[in-house]
Amino acid sequence: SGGTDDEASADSSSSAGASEDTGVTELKAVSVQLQWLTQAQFACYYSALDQGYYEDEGLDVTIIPGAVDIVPIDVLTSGGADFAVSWVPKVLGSIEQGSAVTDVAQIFERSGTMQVAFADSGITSAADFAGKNIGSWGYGNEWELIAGMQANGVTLADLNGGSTVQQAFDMNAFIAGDIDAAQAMTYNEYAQVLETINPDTGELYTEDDLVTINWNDEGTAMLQDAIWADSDRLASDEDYQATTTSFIKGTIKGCVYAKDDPESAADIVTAAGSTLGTSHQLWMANEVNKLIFPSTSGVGHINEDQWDQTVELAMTTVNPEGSTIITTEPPETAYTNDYVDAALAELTDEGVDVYGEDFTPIEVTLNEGGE
Amino acid sequence: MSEARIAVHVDKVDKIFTSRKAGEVHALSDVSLDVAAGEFVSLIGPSGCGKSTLMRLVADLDSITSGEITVFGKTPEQARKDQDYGIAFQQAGLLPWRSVRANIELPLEIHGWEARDKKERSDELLELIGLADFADHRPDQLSGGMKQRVAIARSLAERPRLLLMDEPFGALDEITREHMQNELVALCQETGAAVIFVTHSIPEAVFLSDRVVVMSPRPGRITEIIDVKLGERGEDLREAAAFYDGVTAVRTALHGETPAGARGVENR
Amino acid sequence: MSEARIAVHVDKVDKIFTSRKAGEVHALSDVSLDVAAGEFVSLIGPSGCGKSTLMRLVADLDSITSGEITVFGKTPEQARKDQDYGIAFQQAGLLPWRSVRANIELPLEIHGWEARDKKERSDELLELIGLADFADHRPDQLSGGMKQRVAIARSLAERPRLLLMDEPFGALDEITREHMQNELVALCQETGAAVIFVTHSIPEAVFLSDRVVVMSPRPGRITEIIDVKLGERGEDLREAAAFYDGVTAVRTALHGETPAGARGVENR
Amino acid sequence: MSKRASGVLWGIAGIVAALGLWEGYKWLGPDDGVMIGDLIVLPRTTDIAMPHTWDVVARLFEPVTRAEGADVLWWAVLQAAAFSLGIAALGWLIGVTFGLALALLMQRWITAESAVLPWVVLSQTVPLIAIAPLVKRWGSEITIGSFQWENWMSVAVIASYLAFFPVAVSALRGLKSPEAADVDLFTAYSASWWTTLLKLRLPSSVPYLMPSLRLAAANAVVGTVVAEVSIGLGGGIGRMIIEFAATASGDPAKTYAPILGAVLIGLVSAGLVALIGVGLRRYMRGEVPA
Amino acid sequence: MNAGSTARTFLAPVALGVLAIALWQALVVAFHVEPFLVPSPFGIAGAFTDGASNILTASMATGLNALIGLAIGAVSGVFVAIMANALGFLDRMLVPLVAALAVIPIVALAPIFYAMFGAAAETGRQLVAAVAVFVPMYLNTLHGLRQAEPVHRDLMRSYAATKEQTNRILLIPGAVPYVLTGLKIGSSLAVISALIAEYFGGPAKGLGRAITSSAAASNYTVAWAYVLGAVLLGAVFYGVTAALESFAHRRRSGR
Ligand SMILES: Nc1ncnc2c1ncn2[C@@H]1O[C@H](COP(=O)(O)OP(=O)(O)OP(=O)(O)O)[C@@H](O)[C@H]1O
Ligand SMILES: Nc1ncnc2c1ncn2[C@@H]1O[C@H](COP(=O)(O)OP(=O)(O)OP(=O)(O)O)[C@@H](O)[C@H]1O
Ligand SMILES: [Mg+2]
Ligand SMILES: [Mg+2]
Repeated sequence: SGGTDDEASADSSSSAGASEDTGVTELKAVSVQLQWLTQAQFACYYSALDQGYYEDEGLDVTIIPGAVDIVPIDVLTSGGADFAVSWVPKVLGSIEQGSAVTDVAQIFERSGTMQVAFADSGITSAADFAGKNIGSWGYGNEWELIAGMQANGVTLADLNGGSTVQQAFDMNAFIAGDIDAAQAMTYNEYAQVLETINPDTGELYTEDDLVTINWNDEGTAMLQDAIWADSDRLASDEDYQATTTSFIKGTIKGCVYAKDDPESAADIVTAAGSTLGTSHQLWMANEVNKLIFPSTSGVGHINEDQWDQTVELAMTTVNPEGSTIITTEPPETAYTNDYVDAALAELTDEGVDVYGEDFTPIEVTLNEGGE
Repeated sequence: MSEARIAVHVDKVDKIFTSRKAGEVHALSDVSLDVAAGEFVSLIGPSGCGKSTLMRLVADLDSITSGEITVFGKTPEQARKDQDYGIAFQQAGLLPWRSVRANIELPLEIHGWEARDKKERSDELLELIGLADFADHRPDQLSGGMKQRVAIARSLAERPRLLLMDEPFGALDEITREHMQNELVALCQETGAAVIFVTHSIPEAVFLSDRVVVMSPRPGRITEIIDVKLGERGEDLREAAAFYDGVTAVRTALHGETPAGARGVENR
Repeated sequence: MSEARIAVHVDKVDKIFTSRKAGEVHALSDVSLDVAAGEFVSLIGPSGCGKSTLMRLVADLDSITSGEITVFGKTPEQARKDQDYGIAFQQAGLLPWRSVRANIELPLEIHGWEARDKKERSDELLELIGLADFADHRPDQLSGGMKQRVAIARSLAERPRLLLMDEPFGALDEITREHMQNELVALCQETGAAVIFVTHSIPEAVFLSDRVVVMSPRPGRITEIIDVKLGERGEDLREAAAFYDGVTAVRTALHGETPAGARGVENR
Repeated sequence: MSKRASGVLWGIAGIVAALGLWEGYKWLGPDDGVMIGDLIVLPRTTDIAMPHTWDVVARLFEPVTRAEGADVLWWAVLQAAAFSLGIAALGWLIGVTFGLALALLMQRWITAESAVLPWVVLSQTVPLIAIAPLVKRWGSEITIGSFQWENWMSVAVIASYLAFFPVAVSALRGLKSPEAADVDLFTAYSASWWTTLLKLRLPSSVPYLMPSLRLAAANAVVGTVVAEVSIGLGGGIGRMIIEFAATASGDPAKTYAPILGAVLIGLVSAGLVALIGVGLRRYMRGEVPA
Repeated sequence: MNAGSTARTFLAPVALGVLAIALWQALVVAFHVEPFLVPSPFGIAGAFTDGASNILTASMATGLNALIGLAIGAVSGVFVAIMANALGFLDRMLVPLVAALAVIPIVALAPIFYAMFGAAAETGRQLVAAVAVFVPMYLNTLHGLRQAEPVHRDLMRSYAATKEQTNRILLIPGAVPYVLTGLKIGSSLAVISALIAEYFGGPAKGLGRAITSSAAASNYTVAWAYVLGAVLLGAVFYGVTAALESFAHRRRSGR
């Protein structure tokens, strides 16, 4: 019971039966390792699964949620999954350690990471971080923050206590004032703050109470959620190449579905086993849409300038141990647009709008506790 | 006997234990006994006859069910608080983390003696028991007999007028035991304390006592009190005829037989 | 003595323990002793003189350093494997989770007796020790004397021709102890087994034995072997002159004094 | 009043007193806690740091989320608790078996004891949150025929890693606990090692074993929850703790629900072990703490 | 025999360790095992020496928290046990609370403590370690306080000693070996707890953070070097407390 809602998968027996009737070839089993728990951050994948887009592509997809200590790239390279969803700077580190993986689709074009502070804290930019308590999650999620600080001439040693403060899975430390500027995803932790009662007013906190430092604006944004594939298999296995294109295609369709109907996407994710509150889930779906749409060159296409910026930051950002994320340029195989472009082409042929130029986010009202 | 000359006065004492397992145990029934100042009285009897119980009642380690006990004319509780008695048990009961000297000084420490006085008294006692060289040893470095000597020194520390001893030599081997008996006799003569001495050994009771109180169990009661009065105790006494007579008398009382005339003769 | 009539033959045995703490301990030195079939031999001596060690060597619970031991003409190991002896220790050593009957049946169970035979034999033994009514009780419901009787029944279970007993009555009170001695005498007469009996009590050794082996420590050696031969044992014997003579003889041997003529007289 | 009944009453009194202390301090204590310099020495009393006890209870009877058909919270917690308990039980079983086997090995060969025991002790200094992902990864390498290593198996293995230790150490002590005279008796009977084990050593080790089995159960529960968090197994208490953390600020009472669930399975597992103790009562003579 | 047993206590575990490491290294080399599965012991040793100063810094951070937690847990455990022993009702009131405390996983406790005592301070970690230490400390001390022999209790009563004197002279010294056993059990728990608590808050220093950030970059050899640091730290804690314990037992052996 509990173990099965863990991994979302289309009902393979019924689809197998259906394929016999229609004479379509059997569905191909494919698994994807996410980097965190089931939530609307991954609405593209869950929507695609729920709407049968993967099935349409001949895939029987299993979505494996992540957890605290799960490194998706390692799951991918150890054969535990066919694809992995992870942030680019983290993976660059793994690649330098010898992981042979390739970014085959850059689902998020924008970074969702920011640093949030209270309006009355006096913090308006990373330059103000010196002497303050600055929160971070670690696990490789801290690179944009460190890069942003570096760009503003602030080192880790300048922070209060000489290091960042380990942030837990909640925003209590920020609200209690232990952390002056906390790391927050636009789609998650930021909302958590807005779902909390401000004791001064007795109402929920509002965006006016907060200051945000967005790395997209600061120029230290790095690429986030991307689909990674196994480089060796891509090089040798034609079947895998085809699967890659199909998987990307289905996923992009899922993204488009979530863009058009965020309410439904949020419900799908909740049905897949997320226990996040309803308004929070919807907020997340909406914010994630903003990271994808409108898309400059089609959802998933890796823009070279963004990639280069990420790599450059990775080579110059100094970690607490005094070394940079990577010391040498990643290999050629680190990313390719071959598969995503093929998928985009097919989608365009099918009349799917992969740019979403007309995208307008909805207004989401957050309730206390995200209810 | 006048009040002043009576150390312990036990009058029609009953003691009933109520325990969860065994229900009611009638440990002592209608026990009366007077111990004069300076007198040495042994309690003997089979296991469970209430010897320890009687001694513990006198020491106020348990409370009586009915009857009366006075110790030097006071209640046992008052006597305990006034430290009128010294006590020693079958296990020496030394605190293993304290040196020999610190063990002997324990009661003095609890009763707030000055450091100098403590030291002086423990020096005296260490001399008395012949363990002056072992003052700084720990109990586990001592033999069983040495430990028991320390326990006795401890019981004498405050110069009590009454000594209560519950099988103090029970755990020793026969030879050490006889040696300790000799020492105890000497000590008692020196201090002039009254002694209530619990034992299982007939020769021991006879050798040490002025009177031997023989008890029987279920319910515990006194069946006979035998006057021994052997006079001067010495090593020779143990092989003396009077001693064997005492032994025989106590054995007979213990076995609950009426001493027959014929047997008395055969006995010699 | 002919081979067949000798139960235990100990010849110039030395035993040296090497332990981390104490270094080398010369526990037995040049010990020789023969025990005839059906003979009752006690070992007595101060603590640490090697009584238990000697008994354990015979039982093959330790191995000798030099010399030779045979049990019914075999090596001790063979005798142990053949179950030629029964053994009992100071603590009754009953397994607390087994009933009285199951404790008695333990050796039979280990040696694979049939259920019926086991039951039959344990019935016999329970009868013998007078505890038939307690067959289903657990050891902690028994008194010390009863426990020791069970232990003795267990040692007799396989009808051994040799009984090894290490202070089996050491933990009992004097009266129970005398009672158990009487029972043991009766049992031995019934079974005709040879017995090696370790004790600290002079009267016990004298009362029970055909011969009393007196030992001295550092290093453990036999200093004297005293023939007792009191004839028929009974309650009266304990108060008989011959008994007291035996006691005096053993005491004198133990204390290492040359018995003076004058003292022998005084003794009577 | 029976001793047991009075024990239960005092226990309830203890819980009530603790709750009273909580509420009393929350009422009297300052919002920012009691500080010495910059150091908070007594906790903050805000609703986020210390929600009212009754809010925590009341929250249990509200649905998990406002989504259609969401379970009421206590039911969701109960289901998660049952799931984790099942894994913990398996981990306990593996751990106890392994611990016993190790203890037997060490009792049998003194050299094995010298060689293994230090490593057994050292094994418990490995932070399990670091090994959890490894176990999962090793497990994912395992496929034998149709058998596929599942994540919950990794969690059970990690639980057993914490559970085996007290059992191994206490069982060894228990196996060595029979008195020398008892062992001599068996030698005198020329009983084999097995016979001595079955009839003497194992029964004697029960008083040592029982407390360690209880400790192993508590460890297995802790191990299960931590491993669930670490490798992200869904369905249990561990996952619920992280999921609910997302609403820790807005809905602080909710975060306490899985903690109550963890305590519940801990107590239930202790109770189950106590049942084993009832079966072995004949071998119990006082307990020897692990 | 003397030399033999010494050899056994010291050489046997070392021999087993060397054997295991050699086998491990051989397997890793022979089968080309990827470091993310199992790094080679030589690789770990290399990373350990390369990063020695970083590992030392991280160990100091974690170790200090563990030490403070150990001290708080030990003192409070002993104190509460003494109170519970003196006041029978307190003991019985604490039964369910201690049972609950024993089974609350650190992952659940840590966030609460950070909310209560501030997430930017080390206090939360120290308290998590303290709670982990408290339970064995309390149970062992209580057990130790109850080990006083009846003869000693009788003796104190015969001296009309006060409760305070009985505690100070008899019960507490008698419980010392048990207290130290509790401390030994608690010592490695303190290290592990302080380390795991790093996952949930507090300054981003220490072994826990280092392990995760290395692992997140698939740098397992380094991650394992930090795990080795954690093991050594735990071993130091255990070794010191075990030595204390055996010293106390040796002083106390035999009565
Ligand atoms: N605290 C107690 N609770 C219940 N029963 C007790 C208690 N103390 C002693 N008894 C019982 O009272 C009776 C007398 O016991 P006591 O210890 O005085 O005997 P004793 O003569 O000293 O025996 P022993 O020679 O074995 O020391 C026994 O039946 C014993 O079981
Ligand atoms: N296993 C052993 N290792 C080292 N020394 C031992 C061992 N067993 C006995 N000894 C030593 O051998 C000597 C004889 O011991 P043994 O137990 O035979 O004496 P005993 O006469 O039975 O004494 P007791 O009357 O106290 O039982 C003692 O000095 C003892 O310390
Ligand atoms: Mg008594
Ligand atoms: Mg002996």
